[in-house]
Amino acid sequence: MSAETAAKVNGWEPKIVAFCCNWCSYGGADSAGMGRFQQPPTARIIRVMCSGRIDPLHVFNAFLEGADAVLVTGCHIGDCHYVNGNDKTKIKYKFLESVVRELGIEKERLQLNWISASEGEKFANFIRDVTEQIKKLGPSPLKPEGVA
Amino acid sequence: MQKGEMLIGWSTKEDVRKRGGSGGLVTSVLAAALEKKLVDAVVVLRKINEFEAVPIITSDVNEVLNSAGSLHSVPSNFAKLIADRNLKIALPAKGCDVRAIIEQSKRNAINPDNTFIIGLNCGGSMHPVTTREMLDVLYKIKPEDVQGEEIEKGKLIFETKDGKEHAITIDELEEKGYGRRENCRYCMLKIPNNADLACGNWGVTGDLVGKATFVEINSEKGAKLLQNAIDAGYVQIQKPDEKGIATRAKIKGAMEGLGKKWKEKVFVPLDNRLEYFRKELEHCIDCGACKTVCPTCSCGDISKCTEFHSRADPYRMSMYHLVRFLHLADSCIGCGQCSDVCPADIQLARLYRRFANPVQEELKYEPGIDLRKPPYFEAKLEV
Amino acid sequence: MNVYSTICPGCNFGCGLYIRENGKLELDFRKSSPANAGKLCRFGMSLPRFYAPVRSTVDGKETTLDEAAKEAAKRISGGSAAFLSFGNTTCEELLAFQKLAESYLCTGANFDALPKDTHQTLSVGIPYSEVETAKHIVLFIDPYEQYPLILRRLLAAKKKGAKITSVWWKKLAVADETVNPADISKLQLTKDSLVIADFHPFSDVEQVKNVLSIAKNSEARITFLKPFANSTWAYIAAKDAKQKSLAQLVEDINKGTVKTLFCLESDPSELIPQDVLGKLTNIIVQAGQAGAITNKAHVVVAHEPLYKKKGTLINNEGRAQALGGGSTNGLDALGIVAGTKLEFNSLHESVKKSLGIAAVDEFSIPKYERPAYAALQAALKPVEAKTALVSVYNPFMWFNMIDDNDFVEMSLNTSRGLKLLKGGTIKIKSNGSTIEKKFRVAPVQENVLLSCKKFGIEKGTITPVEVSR
Amino acid sequence: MNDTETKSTETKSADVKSSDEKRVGVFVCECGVNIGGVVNTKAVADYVAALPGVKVTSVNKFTCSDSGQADIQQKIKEHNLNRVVVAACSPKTHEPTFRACIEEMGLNQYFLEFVNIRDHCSWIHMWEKEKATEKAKDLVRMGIERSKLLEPLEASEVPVNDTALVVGGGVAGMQAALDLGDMGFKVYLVEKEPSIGGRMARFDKVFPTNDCSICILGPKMVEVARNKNITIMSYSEVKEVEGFVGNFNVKIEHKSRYLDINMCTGCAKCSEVCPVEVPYDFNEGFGTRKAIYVSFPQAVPLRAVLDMENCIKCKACAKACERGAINYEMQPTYTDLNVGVIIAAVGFKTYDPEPRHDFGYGLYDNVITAMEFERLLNAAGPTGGHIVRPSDCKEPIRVGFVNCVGSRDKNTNIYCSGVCCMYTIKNAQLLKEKRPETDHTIMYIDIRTPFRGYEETYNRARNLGVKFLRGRPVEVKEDPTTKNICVRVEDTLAGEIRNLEFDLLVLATGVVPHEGINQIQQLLKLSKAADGLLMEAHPKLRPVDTTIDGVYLAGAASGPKDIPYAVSQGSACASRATILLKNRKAITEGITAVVDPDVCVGCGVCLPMCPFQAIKMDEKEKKANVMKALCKGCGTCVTACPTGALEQSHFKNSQILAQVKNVFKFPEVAA
Repeated sequence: MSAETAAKVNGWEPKIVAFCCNWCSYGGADSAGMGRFQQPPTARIIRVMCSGRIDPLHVFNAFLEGADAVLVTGCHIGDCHYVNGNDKTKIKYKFLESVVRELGIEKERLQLNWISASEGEKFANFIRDVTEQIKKLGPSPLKPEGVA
Repeated sequence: MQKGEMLIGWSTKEDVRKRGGSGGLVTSVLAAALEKKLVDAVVVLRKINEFEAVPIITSDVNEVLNSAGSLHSVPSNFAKLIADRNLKIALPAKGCDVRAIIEQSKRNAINPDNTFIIGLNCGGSMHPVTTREMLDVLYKIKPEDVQGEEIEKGKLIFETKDGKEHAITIDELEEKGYGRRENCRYCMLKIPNNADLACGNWGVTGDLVGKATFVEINSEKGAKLLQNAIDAGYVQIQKPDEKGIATRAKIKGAMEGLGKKWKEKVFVPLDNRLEYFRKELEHCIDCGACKTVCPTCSCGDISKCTEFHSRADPYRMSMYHLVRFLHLADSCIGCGQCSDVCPADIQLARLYRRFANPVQEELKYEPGIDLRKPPYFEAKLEV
Repeated sequence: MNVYSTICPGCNFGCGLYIRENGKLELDFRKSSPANAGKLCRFGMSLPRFYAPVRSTVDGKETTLDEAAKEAAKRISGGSAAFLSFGNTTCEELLAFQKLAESYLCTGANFDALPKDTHQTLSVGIPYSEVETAKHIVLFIDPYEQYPLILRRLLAAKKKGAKITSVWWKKLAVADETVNPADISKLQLTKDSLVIADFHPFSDVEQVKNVLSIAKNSEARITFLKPFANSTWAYIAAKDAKQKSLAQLVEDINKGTVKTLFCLESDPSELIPQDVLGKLTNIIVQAGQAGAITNKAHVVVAHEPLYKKKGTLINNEGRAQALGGGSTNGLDALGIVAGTKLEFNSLHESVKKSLGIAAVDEFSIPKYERPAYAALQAALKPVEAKTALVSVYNPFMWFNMIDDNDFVEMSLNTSRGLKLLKGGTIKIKSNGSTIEKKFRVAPVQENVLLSCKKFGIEKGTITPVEVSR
Repeated sequence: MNDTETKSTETKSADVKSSDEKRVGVFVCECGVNIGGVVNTKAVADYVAALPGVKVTSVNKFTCSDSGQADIQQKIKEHNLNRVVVAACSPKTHEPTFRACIEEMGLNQYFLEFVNIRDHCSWIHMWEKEKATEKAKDLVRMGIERSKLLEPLEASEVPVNDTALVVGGGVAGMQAALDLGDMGFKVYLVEKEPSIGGRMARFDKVFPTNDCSICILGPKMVEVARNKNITIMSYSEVKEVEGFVGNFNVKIEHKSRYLDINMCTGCAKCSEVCPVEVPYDFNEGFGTRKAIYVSFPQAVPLRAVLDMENCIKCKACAKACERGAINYEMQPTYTDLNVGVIIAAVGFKTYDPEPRHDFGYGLYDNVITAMEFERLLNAAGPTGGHIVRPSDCKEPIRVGFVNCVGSRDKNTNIYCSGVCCMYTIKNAQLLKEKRPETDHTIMYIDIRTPFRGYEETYNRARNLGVKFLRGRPVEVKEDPTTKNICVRVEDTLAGEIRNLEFDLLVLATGVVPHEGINQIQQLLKLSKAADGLLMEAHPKLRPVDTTIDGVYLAGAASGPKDIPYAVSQGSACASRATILLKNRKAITEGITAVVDPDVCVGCGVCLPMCPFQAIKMDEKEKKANVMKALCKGCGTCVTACPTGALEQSHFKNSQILAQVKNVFKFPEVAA
C-alpha cells in the first residue's frame, strides 16, 4: 500500500515501537497514565534499563518487523542513573540517525526524546505528535506483507 | 634519518633490481628486515602469473627476494591475513591495506608496535577477470603473452613477450567499463602517509626513472626499517631533487582531483534511496563473503550482523545488511574487497560508501588514518 | 603456511578458490578463476567446515591408508561388489576407479532411462559466457539456492537486455516472468532461448525428457547444471562403461546380488534409503573428509582431501581445471585395491587425450561434440495432493551439512488459510511422520511449501503433505 | 474466589512435560475498574490462551491482593508453570511483590514478566475501549514471548573485609576516620603532607563564629592520633588500587622523611641548626622555614621532615639530633593494604590567580590572595598577626576585597565556590575589629549567606562599617610611586563608575580541584565532571556514594564545601561505609553484562563504554571480562559490542527482540 492510499484509508493506525529506559522515560509513561493524559493507542513500549542499552540493531529490527516509527527515549542529559549512559545514547543516536537518513527512511520515523519520570504530559504529547506525523506519512515502506 | 624526511633509494642486489619495479627498494627493505631479525616474518605475494598471486606470510628471505614486482591485477588486502597472528611482521601495503591495518589495530587485532608497514603509492588496482577481458577486447592481445605492465602518464601499458608495448589511456578504458576497480577510481589516498614508509615511483627523476623508489618516512618505525636496510647493505639512498618532490606532489594532486570527479560521478543523489538499496540487495544469497573479506571487521564467524539475521525472516531488507551498513558507515575504508567477492555482483562498496561518505564527513571521522581515533560507533565521550 | 589453489567440491560449477592451512583451514578468494572470478556461494564459504578430517578405519578401528586399502581389496574380491562415484574427485582417480569397477559402476544419474543420444547434452553444459550473451533464458532451477554462481551470469545477461523466464514455484527476483511448473505448455521458446535446468540423482526423468523436448522443439540451446564436482567427467568417462542406475543398485542390494558397496568420494546415505544400506555386508568408503557415510562404513580409506590432491577436474562448461595440491595417495590406494601400481602421469595423459588437449588450461574450454538428439515423449504425472512440499536440492542437502534453512516458504494466503501465527510454526505430515517447522512468507504458489533443507519426510523432489497450525 | 476467571488450555492427555518446555501462566489484572473498565480483560485472556506455550490464563479483580497472589501460586502448582506473566500496573511499583510471590513457589524471581496494561493502556486510552483491548493483547503477547526466553538469575554476594581506607587527612577525612574508628573498625588514614589537618589547619579564624581554627582542629587531630583503631600514614600516597567492593588491594607509598619517624620527637633542634632557608609553603610563601622542619607547631604526627630538594647535606642536623634519627640515604617504603571500603576525602586547593594575573596579582606587590591574608592575620603567621602590605611592610588603611576570583567566571570556573563571600566578610571584619581605623570595601557580584549564622555575620560586618560595593573591578592598576592599587569599578547599584584607591587588594580566590585529584580519580576509577571535580553517584540522593561500590566521597573534592558540610560528609561516608563493614558482605546486581568468551574477539570496544570500569581485558586470552561485583547492569557495553559476545542478563538481545517481533501480528482473518 502506498503512503498516499494509506493516508486515505480511514482509521489506519500506525504502530510505534518506543524504547524506554527504566528510570526516566518508562516512568514518564507511567506518569502519563497516572495523570490520565490520553494518547492514541499506537505506541508499544519496550523497557530497557538504560537508553544506552538501546541497540541500533533493535531499531532496525523494529523497522523490518513493520514499525511505522521507532522512538528512542531516556533520561535528560545529566540525569542518567548510570552516570552517562544517555550521553552515549546521544552520540550513538546521532550516528544511527545519519545511517537511517541515508537509507531513505523519513526522519519522522525515528525520533529521540529525553523524558523524565515526572513528565507524563510530555510523554503523551510526544506520542500524539509522532502519531500525527506518521499518519501523514502512511505505513512504513519496510513493513512486510500482511503484517499489522 | 627521521620522520618527514624524503629520500630516493634502490636495491643493491642486481637481480632484485631487475625483477622488481622501481629499483626493488621495497623488496630489499623487507628482506633486510627479515634477515636482521627486525621482524619474524613478512607478507609477500607469491606470483603465479601476471594476473594472479597469492599473499603469504613467510620467514624465508629467498621467498621475499623472489617475490618482487608490482601487480596491478591482484587486488588483495593483507590486513586480515596478519590479524591475530601475534607476529613481528613487515609488509608492503597499498593505501587501503594500511587503512585496514590501522582499523584492525584499533580493534586490538593487530599490534601496531609489531607491525612495520611499507606503504605503496597506489593509483588503483584492477580485477584480474576484467583485465583479461580488457586485453582480449580492447588491447587485442592474449593475456598469456603479457610479460609486464606499467601505469605511466595516465596510460595503462602492457608489454608483450615480443617486446612490444601496448598503451591505452585509463580514461578511455574506464569509459568502456574496464580499467581500475570502481572504488579505486574514487579513492583519495594515493600516497599512504598513514604507513611507516610511503614508497613509489612518483618523484623519481632523470636517469633514475624506473630504477629507483621515492620514499617518505612517516614514522620512527619507518626510519628504523629503512636504516636497517641501509645498514644491512641491501639499499642505497640519496636525496631527491626539488623537482622530484614537486612532481610527486603534482601527481598526487592530479590523482586526487580525478578521484573527486569519479566520486561525484558514481555517487549521484538518488530520489528513492530505500528502494534503491532494496533493489540492489535483492539478489543477495547470504554467503557472508563480504563480511569475511571485510578488512575492517574484526569479528569472528559470530557477530551481530549474522546472529540476528535469519533466512526465515520475511523482511524487505535483511538485518545482516542493515547492521553492516551501520558498522561500515563509520568504518568503511572503501577498499572494494566486498564488491570483488560478491557472487551476485552486488556493488557493495558503492552501497557502503553511500553511507560512509556523508556520515564520515558529517562526523569528521576518517577511518584508517589516525590510530588514536577510536571507531566512531564506540561512542567515546569527550571528557 | 600452505596455500592450495583448488576447486570447490560443492557442485559442478567449478569455482576456484584458495585453501590456506594455518592451524585451521581458511579460505581465500581466487579472483583470477575464470568460472567464478573468485566469488563463492554460501556452501563455498563453509568449506572449512566441509573438510572435516577423516581417518582410515577397518570395522571402526583406526589403521593406515595402506592397510585399509588392502582390506578393501579383500572385501571386494567376493564378486558381489558394486562401485559408486558421482564425481567429487579428480579425473585421474575416476579413470582408475572405473577400470576397477569393470562390471558394476554407478554414477548416480539415471542415464538408463534417458535415450543415449541425450547423454552428451546431459553430461557437458555450455560455457557460462554464452549465458551472459543469451537473449532469452528459461530457468528450471532456483539460482539463488541451488547454483548461486550462475546468478551473476544471468544478471549480466539481463543487463544486456535478456529476458528471463523462470519455471518455478516461487517468484524469483531475477526473473521477468514466472511460469507455474504445472503450466509448462504455456512456455514460449525460440531458437534464441537458452534453457537452464539441472540433472541429478533425484531428477524426475519424465521432467528431464520434458525439458529436453521443449528445447528440441524450439531449437533452443539447453544446459544442465549438476550437483557434484567433476560429475561431468564421471559421466563422460562412464559413457562406455557398463553403467547402472541408482534404482538398479537399490534393487540389486535388495535382491542380495550386491553385498559390498565401494564408494569413492561419494555419500549414498542421501540417496539410498537407510534400510537398504543396512542390508550391505560391507560398505567401503574412500574419501578425503568425514561425512555421514564415513561413520557408517565398515572400511574407510582416508586419502587426502580434494584441495590437497593433484589432478584435473572438468566443470559443467567442460573446462579442464588443475588442482593445486601434490598428493596422489588416493590413486595409490586405488592401486592397492586394484592390485596394480597406478601412475598419475599416464592417467593424466589419458585424460588429456580423451579431451583432445595438450595441456590443462583453465582459460580455454576444449571442444565437445554435442550430437543432436531425437524427439522425446514425456509422461508427466500431475501431483495429486492439496499441498506439496517441494525440496530444492542444494549443496548443503547433498552433503547433509547443517545450514540455516530450517524453515519452509509459503504464500501469505496459504499461511492465512491455516491461521498460522506470525513467528509461529507449521506442522507438516507425510509418510506417517509429523514435523513442526518455522515458516517464511514469500511469493510462493498457493499450497506449495518450498524447502531448501532436508527434513527427513520427503521423497524425491515433490512430496505430498498434510499441513496444519 | 468469585472474582477469578480461569481458563486452562491444556489437553490433559497429550501433555508431555519436558524439563525445558516453557509453561506460561498469564494473570490479567482488572485493577478494580482501572483496567477492567476500559480493557476487555476476558478477551485479552482468551486471545493469549491460544498462544503457544500458554498453559493457563486467569483474570483477577486485584492480582496484587492476597487472593490474587494465592491464585498465581495455586496455578503454578497445578499447571507446573515455569514462567509467569502478570498483566497489571507498573513494574516500578509491583514487580517486587510478584517476584516474591513466585519465588515462594520455588520459581526463580526472574521468571516473572510484568506487563503494564494500566498506566500504559487503560488509563491513557479511556475512550477507545476496543483499541485499548487490542493494544493490551499486543502488550501481553510481547510479554509472553519475552517470558519464554527469560533465564534464571541470582544476585550474588561478595565478602567485605571490615577495614577502611581514608584518603586525605583534612577535616572531612579525619571525621570519617574518627567515626569509623569509634565504631570499632580498623582505619588507615593516608595523608600526603607531613601532617594531617588539611586546609583548615592554615585558616586563622573560621566563620561564622570566628573561632580560632587550629584551636578547634588541633584537639581533633590529637584525637585521631590517639584512636587505637586509626593508623595515620602521613607523608604517604596511594599508588595502586586493585579489586572491588569489599576487597580492594591498595599499595601505599611512604615518602622518605630522611629521618626515622619512630626516633624523631619533633623537638625541632634540627631546624634550629639548619642553615638553609626556603619560603614557607604553610604560610603561603610568606616567611621562611628550614630545609629540615616540623610543618607547623600543632602537626600530627609531630615529626620533622627533611626537604631533600633544598638540603645541602651539611649534616648539621644529623649532629644536632640527639637520637640520631636522621638518615640521608632513606628510601621510600611501601605498605600493601587490603581494605573493604575506601573513602576519598582528597580536598581542594584555592584558585591560583598568578598565571592569568587576575586583578594584577603577580604584577603588583599589594594584590594578595585571601589565603595569604589569612596567614598574615594568624598570630602564628609570618607577621605575628599583623596585616602588612608586601611592598613596604606598612599596615594598610584602605583595603579592597574582590570576590569571585576563579569562581562564577566562564573564563575560569563557572561554579560558585560557596565559601568566599563568608570568608571575605570574616576577614574584613577581623581586621576592622583589630584596627578600627581601617577602611574596607568588598566588591562582589552577589553576597551569598545561606546557612545558620551567615547572614548575621554579614549584618555585623555592615554594622562595623565594612562597605559593600556591587560590582566587579574592570581595571586594576598600581600607582608606581606609592604602590597603591587603583581600581576602576562600576557600582551597579548606584549605576556609576567609581575610581577607588587601596593600600591593599585582597582576592577571594575560589575552591578548585588540586592536581592530585586526577591520580586518585584514575586509581579509584571515579568519574570526573566537566568542572574537574569528582562525581557523586547521584547529586541529590546519593551525595557521598560514587559509581564504584565501596568507594565514598567526602569534602571539597566533589565540590566546594564549608567546614560543617565537609564534616557532615565525613560522618555520612562513615555511616554509608558501615553498612558494608558491619554486614561484612555486599550484594551485587543480578542483572549484569555477561561475556561469551567463545564469541568475544577482544576488540576492546566495550571497555570505554563502562562508567564503572567493570570490564577488563584479559590480554593473554584476548577476551573481555566483566567483573560482576562492579557491573551495575546498564547494558551500554552490550550495545557497543560488535560481535554480540556481550549480553545483558534479563535484557538479552533475543529477549528484547522477542518483544519487538511481537508488537506485530498477522491480523486475524474473519472466519
